[in-house]
Amino acid sequence: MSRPVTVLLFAAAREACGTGRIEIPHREGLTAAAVWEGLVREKPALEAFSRTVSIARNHRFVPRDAAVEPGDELAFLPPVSGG
Amino acid sequence: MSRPVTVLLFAAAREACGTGRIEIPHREGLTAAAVWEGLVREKPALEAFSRTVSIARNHRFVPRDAAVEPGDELAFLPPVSGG
Amino acid sequence: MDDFRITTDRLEEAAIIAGAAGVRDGAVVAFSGVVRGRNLGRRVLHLEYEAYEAMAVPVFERIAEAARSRFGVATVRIHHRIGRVEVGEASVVVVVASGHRGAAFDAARRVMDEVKRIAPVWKREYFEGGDVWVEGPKEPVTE
Amino acid sequence: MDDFRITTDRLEEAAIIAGAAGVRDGAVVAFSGVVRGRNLGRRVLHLEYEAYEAMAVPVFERIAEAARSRFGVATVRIHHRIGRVEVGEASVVVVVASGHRGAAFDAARRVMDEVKRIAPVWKREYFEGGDVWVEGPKEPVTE
Repeated sequence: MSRPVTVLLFAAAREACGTGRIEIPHREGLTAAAVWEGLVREKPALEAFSRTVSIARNHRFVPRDAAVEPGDELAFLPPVSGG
Repeated sequence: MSRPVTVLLFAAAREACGTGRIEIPHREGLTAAAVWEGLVREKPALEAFSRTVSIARNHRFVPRDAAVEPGDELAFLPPVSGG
Repeated sequence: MDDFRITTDRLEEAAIIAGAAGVRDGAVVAFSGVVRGRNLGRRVLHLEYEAYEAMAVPVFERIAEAARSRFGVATVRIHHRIGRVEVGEASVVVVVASGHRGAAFDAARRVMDEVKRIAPVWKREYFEGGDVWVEGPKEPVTE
Repeated sequence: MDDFRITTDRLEEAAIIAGAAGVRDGAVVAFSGVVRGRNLGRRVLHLEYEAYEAMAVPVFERIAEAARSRFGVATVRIHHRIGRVEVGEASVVVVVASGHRGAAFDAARRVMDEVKRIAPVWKREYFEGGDVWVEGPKEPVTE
């Protein structure tokens, strides 16, 4: 059995989701976009972030169609506002 | 009798002159250029600065033909190198 | 020596500047981002910063490396504070040391622009009458 | 509050930065000019700075005022050290505080360019094997 995918959410997206960390099972052909769509189905409040969220896979920004591997850390980042 | 003019020299120009401060009598129609020419006649080593020296009258940069008034502080500044 | 940090401690510019300049460096530029007491016409009470810490430090490293190769600067340090930050306190300090000042200014500015564009850090503003997550550029980052 | 100084004391960036940012300022840029240990291929032992003190402070004030009206920055501080300055020590520190970072960077850079162009300060470099007055731009200043 392959290792799960760790999903992280931050700031306003974390609040909209109600949690900042979820483990989901990996499946063949999984993409970042598919993970996000699954989250939105569970928590419709996340839909507000769909157009603006950035995605990081193992601490690097990736496009939405990026493949997700077993054991990956996949983070959904609302528009950053550091500084 | 009118007040004298205080002439200041700095850095390499001060060393070439052998002193950093001279008082000279004021005369009608005196200009900064005329003061400098008088200094060069006294201390020919100053000639090396003639093309590059900047002139300040009472703490403000002035052109060479600036008039000099009694009591003025007239400074001859070799190329600055602060910072 | 470079140095990248996410910290809940107060940022001390002097400590972050100290030792940044090597024997060939004649210029040190330090930028401090300070919490303003007024924003959008509101009186700000304090800010609360959150970071994706495991990613923020590698992002700082990549920002620094890009600035180093583009501007030829010697040293880049980025310290970002998280947690509660009071008005007048620094939330971020960037220090760049270089042989000459042009590159140091260019690099410090670029580093700070990049920190704001891509560092995984968020702030919540507490003002008189409410609080709100501040959102930066709305375009998703893909690089 | 602006602050302009010629001093034989060691320059402490933290002290010069402290209090520069007012309640509306979100950006502080501090530039330090540091004595390099190598210059023109020579090993530098130390520098010796001389200033026309009575003129230098008014020149700093005029440089700051020009930067304030051009870039709209709030605070400008310029401290220049004179006397003997060791390798690795700061000879000049410029601090600018402003609402936003673009103006602070632009103004700090401009102030530093102007200090080097027109401030009545000179340095003598003591290197292995001799010493020499360093000369800046050869064009006389008339403004």
